[in-house]
Amino acid sequence: MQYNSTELMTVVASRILKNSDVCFVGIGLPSAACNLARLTHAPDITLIYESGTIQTKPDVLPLSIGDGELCETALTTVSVPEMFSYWLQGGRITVGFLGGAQIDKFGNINTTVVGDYHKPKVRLPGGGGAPEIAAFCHTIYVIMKQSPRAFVEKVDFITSFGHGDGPGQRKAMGLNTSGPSKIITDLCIMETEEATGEFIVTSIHPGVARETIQENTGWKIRFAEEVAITDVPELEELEALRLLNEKTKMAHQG
Amino acid sequence: MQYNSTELMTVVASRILKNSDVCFVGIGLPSAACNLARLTHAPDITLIYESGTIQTKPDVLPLSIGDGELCETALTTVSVPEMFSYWLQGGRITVGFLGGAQIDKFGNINTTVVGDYHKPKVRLPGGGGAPEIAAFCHTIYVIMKQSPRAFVEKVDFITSFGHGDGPGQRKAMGLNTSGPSKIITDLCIMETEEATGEFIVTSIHPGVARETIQENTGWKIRFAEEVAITDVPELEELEALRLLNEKTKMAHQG
Amino acid sequence: MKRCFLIIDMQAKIQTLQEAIATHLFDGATVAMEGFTHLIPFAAGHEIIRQGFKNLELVRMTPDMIYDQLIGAGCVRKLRFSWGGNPGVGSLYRLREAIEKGYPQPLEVDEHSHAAMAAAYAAGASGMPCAIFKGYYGADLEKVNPSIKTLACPFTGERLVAVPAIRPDVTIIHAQKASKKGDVSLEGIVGVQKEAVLAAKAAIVTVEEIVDELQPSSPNAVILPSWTVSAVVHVPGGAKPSYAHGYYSRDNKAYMDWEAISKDRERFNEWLQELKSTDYAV
Amino acid sequence: MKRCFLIIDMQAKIQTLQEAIATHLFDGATVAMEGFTHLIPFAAGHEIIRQGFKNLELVRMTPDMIYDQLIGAGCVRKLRFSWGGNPGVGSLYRLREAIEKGYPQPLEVDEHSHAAMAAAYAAGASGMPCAIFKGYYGADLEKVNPSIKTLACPFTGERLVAVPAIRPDVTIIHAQKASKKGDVSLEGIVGVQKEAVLAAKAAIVTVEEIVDELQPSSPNAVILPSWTVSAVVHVPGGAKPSYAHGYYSRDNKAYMDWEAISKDRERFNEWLQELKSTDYAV
Repeated sequence: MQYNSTELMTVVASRILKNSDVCFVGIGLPSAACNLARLTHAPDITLIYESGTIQTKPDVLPLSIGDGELCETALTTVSVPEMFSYWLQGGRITVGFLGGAQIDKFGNINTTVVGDYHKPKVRLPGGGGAPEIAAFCHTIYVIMKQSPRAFVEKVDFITSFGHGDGPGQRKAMGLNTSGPSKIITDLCIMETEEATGEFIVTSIHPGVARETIQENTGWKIRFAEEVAITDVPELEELEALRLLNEKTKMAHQG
Repeated sequence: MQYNSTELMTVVASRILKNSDVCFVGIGLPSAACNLARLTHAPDITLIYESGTIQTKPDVLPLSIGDGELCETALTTVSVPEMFSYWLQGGRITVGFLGGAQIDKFGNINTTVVGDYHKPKVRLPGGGGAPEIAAFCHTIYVIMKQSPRAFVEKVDFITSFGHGDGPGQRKAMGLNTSGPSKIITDLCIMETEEATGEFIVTSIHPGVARETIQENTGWKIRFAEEVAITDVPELEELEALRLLNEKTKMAHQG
Repeated sequence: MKRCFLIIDMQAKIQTLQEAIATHLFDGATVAMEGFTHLIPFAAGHEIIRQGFKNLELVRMTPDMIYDQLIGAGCVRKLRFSWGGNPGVGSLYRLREAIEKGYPQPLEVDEHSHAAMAAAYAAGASGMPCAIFKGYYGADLEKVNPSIKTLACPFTGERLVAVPAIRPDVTIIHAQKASKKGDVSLEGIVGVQKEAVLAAKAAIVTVEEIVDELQPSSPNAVILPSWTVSAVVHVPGGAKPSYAHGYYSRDNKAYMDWEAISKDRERFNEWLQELKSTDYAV
Repeated sequence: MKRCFLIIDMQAKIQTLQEAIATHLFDGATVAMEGFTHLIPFAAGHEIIRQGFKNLELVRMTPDMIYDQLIGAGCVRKLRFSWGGNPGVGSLYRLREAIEKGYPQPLEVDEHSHAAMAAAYAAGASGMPCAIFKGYYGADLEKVNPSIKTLACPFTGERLVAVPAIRPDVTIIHAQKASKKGDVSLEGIVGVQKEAVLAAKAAIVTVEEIVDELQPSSPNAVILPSWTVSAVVHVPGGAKPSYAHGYYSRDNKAYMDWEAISKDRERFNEWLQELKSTDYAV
């Protein structure tokens, strides 16, 4: 069955989620991946959106982080201050998803500005929950389309901290969480190498050449000793995803 | 109509409450006084109990600060952390009531220990909400039976701060609230004298001699230049109070 | 503590939208209009534009379309915020043009994270001068914003972060219901609205419905008593194109359509002229 | 942050009261049993006495009859609290004898105000090392308790107060309902129970009813998801003689009768023998 690269990224991301995970879900691909996991192999996964909805089971994907569907299908909805204090800072969330305009090889992410902060070339939306999501979720998965403009040697601005410029920096700051541990792109999966804190390629999507990955990465990318070939999306996964996207599209046009 | 000294204290305390007051209500006489005010001249007075019940209208007086009656008749019930942060510390409460085992002429109150803190002769219940009630309510009224053991030159322990040992100390601490401004006893009403920060007698209950007040006060009590005679409880007030007490007694024995 | 003496006099008055905005807003005021995608007070924001207030310091976790409109209309001097985009759609171009090009006037930015903003509202509601929390580990925002400071836990030495409490001159929210007496109830995604109201010197609440008596579904429902609110205004549909749980859904199309209007100064100005020439319509 | 890795494994198991107490308590544990006059977990407290745990560090804002019983039974080494009395009645004589006379064993006291305790629970739930608030102005507690410290607001210089966060080894609460899956709902006077559970390494919840599905009366009802709770125990009447909103009322007479039992070592010991010789009864 044919699939496009967005579908592939979403399916790959959904597979790494466990039934016991408590996910802090962002809008867009993370939301699709989390809900796909819930509709396939992880029916009891707990999804939390920063608007305060806990254990939500939306039928369609929300356009925004606080759509009514999220609250109506949630076990409970708490205030935003409570969400960030008791739930996120309190260490209750196992998985956070992040994306951004730029990411570097240590998983530092920029969603704030391109150029100088005080005289930005492009003003991006800003961090929102990201600085503390990156700090307090037990682990972080990143979903981003790969390009040399996005995967850069050094981000213009560290909106959310990954591994700084090497291993051990998180611990030195008093953080016991793992930080970004996987990046899922349209070309491959990267994972943190423990010794260096750098992201290296551990799985290549079917039909993608190593050169293509390098061409779309702004730093000299390294490959793990054993690199897997990513499993292609299964029929059941694609059908569930497409149904979800279809329902979503209809709801949003409504 | 005959009345006893507890009834007199309760009626006198109820009269100083305004319809627009937001009261942080303690159990016992303050609770009786606040609800009597609500049932007589201040029907819209807002009563808040530290258990989290806001704008409550109990039919019987609660035995404890968190009885079901309080919640069932409240506009809303919030958590205890919210009560102390948003409502009390946030400066929303106009009147707080305090009582205690000891009070001195500057309105400092002891409800913690008699004797040394670390080797107490008598261990009292402790401060509960009092330290912050004394700090953040816009004004404080005290209701206590007068005796030389209770009205002392110096309290063994300052559970809640009044005026320290003279005027201006509250302001120096960064407090803009008035602190204890009236003491209602079974013998008289005392009010803070601005120049000295001391409590002086401003109204004497009918039939009470000045000597009796001095005999029941552990410091050399002073009288205002013009001392009023406290108005006796009116029939309507006494009837409302007795009905409330009667209903309460029946409910608590139930 | 100055505020406590203000608060004594707070008692909800039922007013028209025009009156409420005219009474409580002023040029240069710090204004928070909250709503975390839900219950966004659009009608009130439009009335601010119509009445032409200037140099406002706006505060909001997620400035979205309504703040883009206020900024584009030239009402805003400064923005304290944590995420400024059109959620699920893209950029807020009026916001970007103000920051990137100083059009229609330069926009000073006081930028935080969501965690910091939420804590700062709670601190404001609690009468605290600042919010203290854990955050910003290694994030550059701390380097560029002097209003983010660190301190040490006096027991463990652990690094903590402080930001100033939010204390708006005026907070504006939209809620589902108010009673005739002025008690307000909110339900669903309640965001930081309670905190924003309790942190403010004056609070305006627009509502879908004014009822004789609130009948909360639960003793622990989110209620703002009348003595925490300055003005209650009956504005059915006042949150459109956002939504009101139990009343109407989010108009996602309006958010998607905003992209093209916001992107183009001329189209925005047409939109602005039309807004100014009409009263609020539901 | 050690705790986050504990929390991953938290998932409510439905257990008997005996199992739940035996699994999670241990000698010397820091235990919080909360309930602000409402929903006090009496049955669980009695089971702790029956199982004979020793040297517990109890935490509670308002230690009342149940803590008097645990102290009198010799289970307790230390108490962190803010108000220790029989509310509306008088003294807790077992508590007083432990402090005043070291009987049946000395009781170390870590005393705070309600505001401090409430903030310390919220800090524990929030993963903070300490709670920071405004309080204790001129109060002597600050002089006698070294775990109360002051610090300055980094922006205004205003004096703030800090106390260590509460992080119980075990929190025990009583609630109205749980679902079979282990989600818990509380209603009415909710006190600091949510905070106490979220601050703890393990949490036991006794409930009036176990239902197929929770059907909260409001989207904003107070709910503790199953993955924040270690054990759910079906104990109808488990809060008696306190009350459970919607189930039964407070037995005020039992509180008044406790005065005479608590006052007299012999009568207390008779009460204790009887408790130990019976299973919990409703």
